[in-house]
Amino acid sequence: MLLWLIPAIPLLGFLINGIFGRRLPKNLVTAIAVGSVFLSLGWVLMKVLPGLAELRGAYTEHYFTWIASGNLQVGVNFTVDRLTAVWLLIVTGIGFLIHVYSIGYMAHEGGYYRFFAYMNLFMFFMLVLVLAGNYLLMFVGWEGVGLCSYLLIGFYFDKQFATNAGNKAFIVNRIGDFGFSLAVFLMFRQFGSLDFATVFGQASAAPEWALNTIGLLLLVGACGKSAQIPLYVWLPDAMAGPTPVSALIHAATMVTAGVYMTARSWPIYSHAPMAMETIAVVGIATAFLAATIGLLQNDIKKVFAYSTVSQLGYMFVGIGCGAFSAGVYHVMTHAFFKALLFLGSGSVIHALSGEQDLRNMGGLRRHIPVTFWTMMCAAVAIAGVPPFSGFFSKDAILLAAHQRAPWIYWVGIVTAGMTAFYVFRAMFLAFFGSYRGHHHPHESPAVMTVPLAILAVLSLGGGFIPIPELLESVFPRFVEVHDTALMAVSVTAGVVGIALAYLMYIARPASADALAGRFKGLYTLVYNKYFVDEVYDAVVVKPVVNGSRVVLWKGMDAGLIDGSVNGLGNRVRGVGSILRLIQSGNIRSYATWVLFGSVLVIVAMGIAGGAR
Amino acid sequence: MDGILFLIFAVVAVLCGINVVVQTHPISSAISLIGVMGSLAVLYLLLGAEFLAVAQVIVYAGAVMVLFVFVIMLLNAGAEARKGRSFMVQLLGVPLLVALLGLLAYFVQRLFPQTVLVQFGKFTGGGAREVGRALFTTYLLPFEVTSVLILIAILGAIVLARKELE
Amino acid sequence: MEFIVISLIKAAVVLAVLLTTLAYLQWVERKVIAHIQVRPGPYRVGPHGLLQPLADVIKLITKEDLMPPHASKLLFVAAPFISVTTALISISVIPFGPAITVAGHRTWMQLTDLSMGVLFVLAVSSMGVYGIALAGWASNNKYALLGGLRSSAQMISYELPQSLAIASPLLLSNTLSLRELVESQSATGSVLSWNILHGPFPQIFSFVIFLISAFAETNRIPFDLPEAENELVAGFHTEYSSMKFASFFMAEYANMITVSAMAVLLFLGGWVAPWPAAYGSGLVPTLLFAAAGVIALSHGLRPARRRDRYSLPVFGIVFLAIAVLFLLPVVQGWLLPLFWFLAKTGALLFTFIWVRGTLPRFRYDQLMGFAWKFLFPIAVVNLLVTGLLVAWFS
Amino acid sequence: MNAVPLSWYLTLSAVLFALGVAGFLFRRNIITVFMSIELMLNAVNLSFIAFSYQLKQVSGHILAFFVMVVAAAEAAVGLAIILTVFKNRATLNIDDINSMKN
Repeated sequence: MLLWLIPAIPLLGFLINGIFGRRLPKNLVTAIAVGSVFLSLGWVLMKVLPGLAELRGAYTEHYFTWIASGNLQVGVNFTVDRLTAVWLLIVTGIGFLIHVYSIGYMAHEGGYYRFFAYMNLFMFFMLVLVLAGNYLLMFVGWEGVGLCSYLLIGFYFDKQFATNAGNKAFIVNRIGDFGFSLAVFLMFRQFGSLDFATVFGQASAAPEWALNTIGLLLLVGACGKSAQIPLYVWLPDAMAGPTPVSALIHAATMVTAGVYMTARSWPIYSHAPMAMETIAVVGIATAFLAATIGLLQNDIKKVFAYSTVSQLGYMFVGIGCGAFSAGVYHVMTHAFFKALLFLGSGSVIHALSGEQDLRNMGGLRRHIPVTFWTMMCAAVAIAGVPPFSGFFSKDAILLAAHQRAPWIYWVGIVTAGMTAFYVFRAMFLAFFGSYRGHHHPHESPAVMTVPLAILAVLSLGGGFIPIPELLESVFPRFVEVHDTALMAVSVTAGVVGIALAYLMYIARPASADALAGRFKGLYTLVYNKYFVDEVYDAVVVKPVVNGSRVVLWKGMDAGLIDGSVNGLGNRVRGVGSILRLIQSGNIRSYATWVLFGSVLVIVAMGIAGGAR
Repeated sequence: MDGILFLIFAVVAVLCGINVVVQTHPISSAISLIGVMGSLAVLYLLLGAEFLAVAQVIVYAGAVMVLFVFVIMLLNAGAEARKGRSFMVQLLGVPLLVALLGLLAYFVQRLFPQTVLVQFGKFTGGGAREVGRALFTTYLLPFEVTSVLILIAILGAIVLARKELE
Repeated sequence: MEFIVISLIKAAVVLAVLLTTLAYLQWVERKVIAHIQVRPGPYRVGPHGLLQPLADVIKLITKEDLMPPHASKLLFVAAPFISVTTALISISVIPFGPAITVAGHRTWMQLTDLSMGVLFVLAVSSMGVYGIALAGWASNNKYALLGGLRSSAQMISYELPQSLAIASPLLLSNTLSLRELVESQSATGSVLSWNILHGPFPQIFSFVIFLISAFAETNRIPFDLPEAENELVAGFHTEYSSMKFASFFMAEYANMITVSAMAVLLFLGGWVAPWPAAYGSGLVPTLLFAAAGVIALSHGLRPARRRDRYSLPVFGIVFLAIAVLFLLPVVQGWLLPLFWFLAKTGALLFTFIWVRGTLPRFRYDQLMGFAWKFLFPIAVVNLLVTGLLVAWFS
Repeated sequence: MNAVPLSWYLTLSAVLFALGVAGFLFRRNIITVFMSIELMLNAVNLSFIAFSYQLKQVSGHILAFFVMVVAAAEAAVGLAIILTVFKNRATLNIDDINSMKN
């Protein structure tokens, strides 16, 4: 099927734009960047999609052996099964829409070619990650998307906060990657191979402690990439990048890589109950915590960023409860509505010439109707209003959670209510009431609104794409009990959230501030994101920095090492003044040493039996 | 006939080689080096390496050494000054050199008995056809890599030469 | 033994003919240039100045042989030697005609055939640059040095397009031996199987490139920068006189002959007639010489000068005799190929002289730019296209 | 005197190599030093071709060919470097060129 073409075309686009982009006309840069992603999408639609019905197992293409060292054999293999296919469609499809959108969004930004080159590079790495047939190749894509994320967060590198955010994302991800690489090492030790097929084939026979350890280490990696507790702190800051980046990388695709990786590793997890449990707990904790923070954010992108973290938590709940297909299902619907929310907020920001604070918006409904209506579609989808996409996937996860542990279900329900509340709070603050800003809002060009409209349709109707049925052959069977009462509870939670938002921000706008005044302590705590960044700073960053400075630098380096070295050095200096003659800077002396060495080598070879 | 030719050109090569080392003026060294290369080309012919013999003359004597002569003329390099000294070289140079030559000669005599004789015409695998075939089949990748190397060398030379113009 | 004797005889014949040709080529050049400039040219020494070369030789031999002070003596003497030797050596592999049988001995009209003939000529000609460079260096004269520098840069530069231009017809003929090169072009016995017109890709471009580079390699106008008299007095041979000076001159003409012969062998089918003998190509020399004889005779009847009354009829009769000679079946077998080879080479030599009488000199930076930025890329593309087409059709 | 032992060729190669080394060690002119390197390369080429004769294989020729190509590239770059050094320091004496900085 020539699978390698799928990532290779964006790579080509990256190379052309990256190398020559500065000199190429803007239209050509656009054509190359968007065209390459379109070709990729086309290839997926033409080659992968039609065969999906027959594709029961995995289809693998081997290109060449990358590493052959001892019994470590790593090939460059691309594999497609139904899980991969779903991901390919999400990545290329959403990616294409966001590329199109970026044409309009980035039209007046400097570094146009650089942006698209990075975006294409990201597409390449993301597709490698998804197509990889072994963990090491997946790790290549994994690191690559991390790199692109770093580059794109720091896209406005002349702004201090953007570069700081980029660094933060990169460093936090390093912790996760460390876990991932440890997992890969352990896997090789345990199974002697890194190929999915081999590893999964032997997983059931492996000892449980090993599987648990591997699973937990993989989870550390997934936590880094998919912004779960405790490594979620980078994602909200990552909003410093351009909005299409937030939509593509930090909502729709890259951050779900952790979900993909854990879902892909289901044969390991299904024999590692402890790791599964941890995933579920981490997921629900993240979902709840991020949702509470999202309630009080004033930056429109920050609201959606915390929403993303929260929704990712849901996906992990799905995985952790054994409902892999539900998790994947939610990845897809989330990709639709969250990409739409981000692109829509980008359109709002674009309309207001860079304004991101919800307090300076309001009444935009009349100024930018297309954005408003499309974002409304996403909002109802994320709030879980039936029959829109978010309802189906979220419900599948919550039902699975109820089966596993009812408390997770109830926390999930509360989170769902909060989700509905903060999304509609943002919508109401931005689009209703009277305009509180100073700019003149203008609707975005068609190149931006058309992708919005397509995503709106997908958000509304995406729930009818039969992902769980499609993935039945991939994952172990998970029997879901359709409980209408539970379903009703979750719908009610959503509606209550919407209603509360309406009450507080439209019906009685003053009530929100009053409420904040009454619970001042709690408000401050949540408004400042539980001071997690500050705590991390105090507990991790400061000690490391200070420890490095005091213990390693002043103590070890300056005191112990320098001291001993200086003492020794003084002794050595006497000897060195003789030996320094060797390092005379005179080439002919050096040559003499070379000659001396070669004579020695010949003598040694003669002694060692070279002379037979 | 073979032996006489070998002796003539071996002697020429060694004499020219000595001349390369003892002449103080670089252009005399260069001319002597051309002499070495020319006699080596004849020895290549005796060993059945027709193509290499011609390539030796075209590439080494005809291109590389012309470049040397050109640079010597361009810089108007005179006879070298007898200044600067290296303790190492004076102390160890000659003994090491003698040791190297002695060891090499000893091992050659030891490892290659006198029975392997070189006769002109015994080995005919060194024509353009054979070399070309090997170059473009078995050694295709190294060949292509070398072409990249040459390209880089050209670029390097241009960059270096351009810098001095400014 | 027989081989050695025959080889010696052949070498002697070739050397004698070649040296005479060298001397008379200069006479021809002076005559042609003169006629281009509407002058009579050498006229006084012998009929139509035919003995002028002889006089020149005597003059050069008897001139004082100067040695500039502080010159590097050995190299100063060696340089013209190197020049003339490398120029003459290449003749040894050039075939003038097919195998012939003389007195029962069958031999080729060629001193020796190397399986690497083409590369051999390239190798030897690439050594020729040393003569000029060393002459410039050893003279201890700044003009000479500049001339030597210029010529080494120029010859190295033009060697590249020339080699590439040579490579393309080799792809068509699939051999490096000069003899087989001609045989590969004699398939139909007509002009269509010459490499210059031969499919799949006629080598017209590489012929032109070869010819242009040949002008530069032999330091001829319009590329005679190494001896540009209004800039460098006389360039690399400023300090040379007498026979050493003559050696450089001989080298230049010998190089011209070699290069023309190479062009004929590579592109113009060597000694092969332009169309088959069945259609009367064998009569061409007879007709040509007969026409020349008749013209000379008719001019002799109405002489413009007094001495022409005797010289022109003699020429006419000689020409007619040669015309008859070409009709003799005994000698036709080796005389006809020889005629065609010499005629083609002569035509190219005439082009050299013609260009000298017509074109002005290049400026130095233009000269180098022309080689690197125009000729070299075209030669590369030509080689690529040829290679692709040859691979496609084989 | 119709044939000589192969070891003679190798000995010649060793002698030439040693001469190259001697040139490298005892000459002070940077161009001569460079030429000594070329001499060593030539000596090694002779060995390659001699081995090729002994083994009746063409691979030694290929190696020698590559050595030539690399030597040509090296000469181009090396001489350009020598030109630059001369422009910057006005000396060709290798003993004077003993620091990386000006």
